[in-house]
Amino acid sequence: MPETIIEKIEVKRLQILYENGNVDESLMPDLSDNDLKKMFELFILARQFDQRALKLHAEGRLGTYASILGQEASQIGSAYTLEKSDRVFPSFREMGVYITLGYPIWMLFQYWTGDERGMRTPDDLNIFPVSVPVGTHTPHAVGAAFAAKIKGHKTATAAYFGDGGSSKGDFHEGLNIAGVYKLPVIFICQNNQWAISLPREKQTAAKTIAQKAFGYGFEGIQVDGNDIFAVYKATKDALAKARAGSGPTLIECFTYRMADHTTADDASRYRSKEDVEKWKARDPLLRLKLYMERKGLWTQQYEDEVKKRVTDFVDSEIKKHEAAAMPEQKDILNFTYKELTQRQKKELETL
Amino acid sequence: MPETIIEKIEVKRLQILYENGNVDESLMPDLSDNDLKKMFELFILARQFDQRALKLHAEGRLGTYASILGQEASQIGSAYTLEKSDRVFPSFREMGVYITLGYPIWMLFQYWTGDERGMRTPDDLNIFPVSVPVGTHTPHAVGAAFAAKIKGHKTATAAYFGDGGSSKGDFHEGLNIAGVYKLPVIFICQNNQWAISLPREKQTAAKTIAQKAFGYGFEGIQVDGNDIFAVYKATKDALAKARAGSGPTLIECFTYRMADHTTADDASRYRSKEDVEKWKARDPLLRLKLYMERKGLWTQQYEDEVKKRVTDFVDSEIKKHEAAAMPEQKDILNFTYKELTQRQKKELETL
Amino acid sequence: MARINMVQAINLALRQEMEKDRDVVLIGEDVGRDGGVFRITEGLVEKFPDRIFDTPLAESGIAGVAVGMAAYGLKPVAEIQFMGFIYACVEQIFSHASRIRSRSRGRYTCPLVIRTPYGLGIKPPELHSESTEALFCHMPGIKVVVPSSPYNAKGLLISAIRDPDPVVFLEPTRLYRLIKEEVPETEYAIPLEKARIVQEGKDITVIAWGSMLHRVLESIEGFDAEVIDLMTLSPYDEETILNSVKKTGRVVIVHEATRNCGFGAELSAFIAEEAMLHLKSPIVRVTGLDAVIPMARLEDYYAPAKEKIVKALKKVMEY
Amino acid sequence: MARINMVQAINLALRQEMEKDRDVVLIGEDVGRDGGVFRITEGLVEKFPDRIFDTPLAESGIAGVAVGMAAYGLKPVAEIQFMGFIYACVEQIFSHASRIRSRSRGRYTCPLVIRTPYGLGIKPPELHSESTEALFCHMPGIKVVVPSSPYNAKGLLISAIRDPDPVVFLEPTRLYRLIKEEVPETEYAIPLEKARIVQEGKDITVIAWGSMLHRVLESIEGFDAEVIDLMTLSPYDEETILNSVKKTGRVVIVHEATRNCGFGAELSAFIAEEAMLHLKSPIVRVTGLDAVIPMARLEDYYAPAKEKIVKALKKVMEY
Ligand SMILES: Cc1ncc(C[n+]2csc(CCOP(=O)(O)OP(=O)(O)O)c2C)c(N)n1
Ligand SMILES: Cc1ncc(C[n+]2csc(CCOP(=O)(O)OP(=O)(O)O)c2C)c(N)n1
Ligand SMILES: [Mg+2]
Ligand SMILES: [Mg+2]
Repeated sequence: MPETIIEKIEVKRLQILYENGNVDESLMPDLSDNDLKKMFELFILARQFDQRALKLHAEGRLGTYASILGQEASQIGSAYTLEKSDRVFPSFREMGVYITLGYPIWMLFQYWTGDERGMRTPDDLNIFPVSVPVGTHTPHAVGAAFAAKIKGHKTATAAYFGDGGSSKGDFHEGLNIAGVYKLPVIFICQNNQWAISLPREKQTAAKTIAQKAFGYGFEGIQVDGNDIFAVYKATKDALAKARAGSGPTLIECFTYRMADHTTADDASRYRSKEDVEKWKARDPLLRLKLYMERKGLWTQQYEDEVKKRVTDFVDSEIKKHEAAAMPEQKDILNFTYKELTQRQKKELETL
Repeated sequence: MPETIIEKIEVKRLQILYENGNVDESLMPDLSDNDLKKMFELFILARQFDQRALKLHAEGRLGTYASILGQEASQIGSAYTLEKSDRVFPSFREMGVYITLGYPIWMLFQYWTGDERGMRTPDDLNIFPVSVPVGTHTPHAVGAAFAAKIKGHKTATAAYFGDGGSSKGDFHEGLNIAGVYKLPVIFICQNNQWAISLPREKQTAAKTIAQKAFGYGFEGIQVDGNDIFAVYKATKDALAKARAGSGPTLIECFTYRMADHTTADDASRYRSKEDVEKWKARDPLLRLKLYMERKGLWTQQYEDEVKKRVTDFVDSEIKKHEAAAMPEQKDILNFTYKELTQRQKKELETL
Repeated sequence: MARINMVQAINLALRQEMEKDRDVVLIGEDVGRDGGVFRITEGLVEKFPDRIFDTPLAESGIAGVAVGMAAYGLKPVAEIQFMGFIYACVEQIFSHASRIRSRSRGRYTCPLVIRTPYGLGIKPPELHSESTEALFCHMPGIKVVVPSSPYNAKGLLISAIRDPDPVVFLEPTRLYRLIKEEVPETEYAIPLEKARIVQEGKDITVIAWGSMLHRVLESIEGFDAEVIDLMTLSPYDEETILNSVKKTGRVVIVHEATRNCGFGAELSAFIAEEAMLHLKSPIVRVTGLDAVIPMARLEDYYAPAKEKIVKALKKVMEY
Repeated sequence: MARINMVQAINLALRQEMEKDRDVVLIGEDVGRDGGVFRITEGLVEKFPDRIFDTPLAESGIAGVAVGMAAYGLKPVAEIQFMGFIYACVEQIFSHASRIRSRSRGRYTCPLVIRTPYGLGIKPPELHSESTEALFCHMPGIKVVVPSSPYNAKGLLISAIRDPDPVVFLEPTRLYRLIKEEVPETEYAIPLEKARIVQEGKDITVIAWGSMLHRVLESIEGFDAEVIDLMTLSPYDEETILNSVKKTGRVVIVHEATRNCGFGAELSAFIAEEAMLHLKSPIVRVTGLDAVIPMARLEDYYAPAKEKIVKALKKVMEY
């Protein structure tokens, strides 16, 4: 057997909810009407948050902001499966994840105003602060999963990152270590086809991001990232596997960044309108609505009610945020170490 | 098609020369008798060099040294296919590669004595100095391949590294970039089953190192690293592919580190004698000899002659090395920048 | 000659060097079609389609690939999108770029430029405001350059590209579009390792670089200050500094970076060693706080404000 | 109480902290069965098989995983095999470990220790002799500790492990087996941010740390020198230093690292700022050369030799 095949790998893609609102019943996860409505309402809330953040930015009331438009199914569908005790390590474009986990909305506005206090996660949540250096937080999720395993906790951890994040060395080192120690961690890649101006094909020559997992000895799967049920199912399965001690999973959510990279970007410089148009038909909310309508769970009136409620809520959160006191100068020093250093004590007096 | 297979990957293993000296004729590369004898003589030279280096170390005449025992087929077989104009980026355990490419033996001794002058590659060779930080030189090979492509040269580049090196972030970043730009580079991993005390199974959960290439969109192949013909053929094919503009290849040479990690290591602390014994039967030189004997190219007398010649040669190279002048203190400063800085000029006077 | 800002001046330098020398190539994230997040490379990929390369998101890879290109004989200019992301390249810069000449005893060299936007001033997200130039100054084999105006940005970048050794070129984001200046169309090189006396004076030597130079210039009214723009931080121009200090006898050093082990420490130590007898007052460093750089809302309180500089100037005068 | 060397003292500290606190875990390359390349962790995996983890060859991964462990509530002690390989972790240390407290306003912290052998002395291959402590001192949010003896290695490491913030713990390889000392079996902590007066004196304050401390002690014969072992470099003990300088009026700082932007610069600048009037002579730094660290054959000419230290002592006395 001179030239033998010693390993065979198959990369799967999962899809449940189609653009026309049909679902594949054989794969459809068990979701109550209540779950569906919650998901829908989270969708409206996430979009409302996103639009308002963009508006506040335009008015000079918020800093640089990264829109999640188009990626809500990937974020809500996956975060919906997480327990509050699970450790979540987001990148910077995961406001839908924060919102699904119940993070205070006003604090998210606070954060995007350039205020660290917005990232002081409430005690009952275990979501980590935004990681700005792309891809570098994947090892943190691995370390937390390692800690949970050492302590014998049933906690799982999740790292969120983009297609760009998959190119960083830390992605590689983190996933490889997770594979070796079979850690309870899931890696959720939102492949939104762009890393600022770099299209997915130039990010890596691999056909899928999912297949990178096999280089670390565990499974990767691609899901339609605009299909909230596929995302939900893949994440739920991966979490169950993690909790059962069967190791990590990489989930590639195949989706699209509908907006500019951030408010500092102008995507028209590098991508065509047609490209974006194509994806409008694949809107993740639209197909959820079609499905719910068929099930008698969606009416225009219901949507209007939800929208009104959510708008009022976000209004009040913005007020809450804008009414909060400015951060204090001394906090620049106060949070460097647990205790002030000899020098910091003197510096404090100069502020 | 709700759950579909979107990518299939097969990892191959190549073997041509068996332990009993038989070859698979259908795969046997075209090597003249002269080539075979050259390979054999390089084997003897590499082993002689290695033994003498260990001995010099034991006598306090050489610094820490990393033996190549057991890995000669991987090194000679691959380097034999390289042109002098190709750019080669070795790690620290590649003395067989240097030797095959015709690097002056006395300079290798000089280097291992802790003398940078030993790494001043002669002008007619294009082998890069030893890279000590494991795995970090893979991007250099990628960059050189990129440069060759930009300049329109037919030059290929080769990076050598170990199983341990495959875990470093730079391996990932380098290979990924090589895939995206389809660069003329080959990655030669000598999987010698150990990274100091870490066995291969704990280095990565992937079944093979070769399969990691598919995460970067190009092919990886495993070869029996103790089979000089398989190594030769895989490298030659990969080089042809590179020069044809068809992109990179990862070659995993499946071999074994027969000696301690370095002269500073004591492998008996972490691996069993039996493990090492098993691999003695797979000695890469033995099977080459059996093959050549059958072809009438090897006799004991021939081997004795070669050994004698090589021993004398290495003797004289050691003499040459030990007769060379000590390096000068001022060279510490002289090679930092092209020109001395204002401060260095003053420091020079204090030496 | 046209009045242009620093973004345009850097763009011009890149264009002219690329026209002149086919070995100059650019790599980095979004440097192609997008023209870079600050538009530094705008229009260049259209002119040099075969020599500008968008890379995957991989800073260590970018630096490492640039090292390989440089060793082959190209003169790569790599862009790191923000200085906060250069930490991923430290191994490539410190373990390779800086040592290849020494390691190979001159057979291989590393004529590489790593450009990166640096410093506070645009109220961006976390890690987009770093000013850790001192780290790179501590590594022999690397040169560190910080321009302070469109004019010197062009001339210094041209020198950096032509330099036979690796240069870390730090571009103060605050200055990118703040100042316009006459910049000659013709190419010109401003030598490295040479400081610039921005303004002569006889009472105090004030040393700064990059964006703090401008804050210094706003603060010296009423003082007879000699202002030095260091421009090249490593290796720095000992002679120009000493000559000035011997004349004035008083020194204030201003930088944005945190105080502890900032580049001001080196300058202060050096001057005190070499010119102690000339000093009429202790050397004062005016620096960023000993704290993690805050996000936008507190950003203005981190770096030295004008008042702090004025206070230091008064202090050395009244000593 | 037994006479043990630094390797044994560090091993003892690790063992005792692991016995006492189940949250202490070790990760790194070869730290398990092999006991680490310097045998620091010898015998520990046998005692704590579930808390010692050999990792793949991935320094940034090691640091990043340790950050995640620390954020979860463990107290990881990560080993980087040699300081020359810590450059790969700089992004994890500077962009994460040092900022997690600040970034989350105290909700998450990073009680992590990164241990690494450091400095010249064993004539190893390239990049095994780094002493770039100053880099880490320049980053707020990190503490930097350098022991100089078996006794203080144990006490400082215990404090580092118990510290609520990240500590880079640099172990001078030259000292690992050089000195034996009485080290109590009982656990004891030596507080961080406190320097140690090794020997009192009234003419010169000599400041050093790690292996250079011993070279200083060999060089002071005939001088009435007060020798300070800094031990914690960041944050450093300003008070002890100033008190000594106010007494002696002369300062010599000795370190092995390259001169430019070395930690000596910070000390010199600080002392001159705060105690200028007390100085009878310029502060002198005795340091490594401004050059890439050479390999074994030239290694001895890089770091300050005894003669250079003596010359500096004479210089400040004769000024
Ligand atoms: C290490 C690092 N390099 C560069 C940047 C600048 N940057 C911010 S987002 C981004 C692209 C990220 O792409 P991807 O990972 O696909 O996430 P997406 O923006 O699409 O959500 C870049 C280059 C960064 N934040 N971190
Ligand atoms: C980045 C880095 N980390 C750690 C080391 C110390 N070290 C030297 S060789 C080695 C193991 C290398 O294993 P592998 O890549 O398989 O090569 P091999 O030694 O088996 O040839 C280690 C950990 C190093 N040289 N570089
Ligand atoms: Mg993306
Ligand atoms: Mg190996």
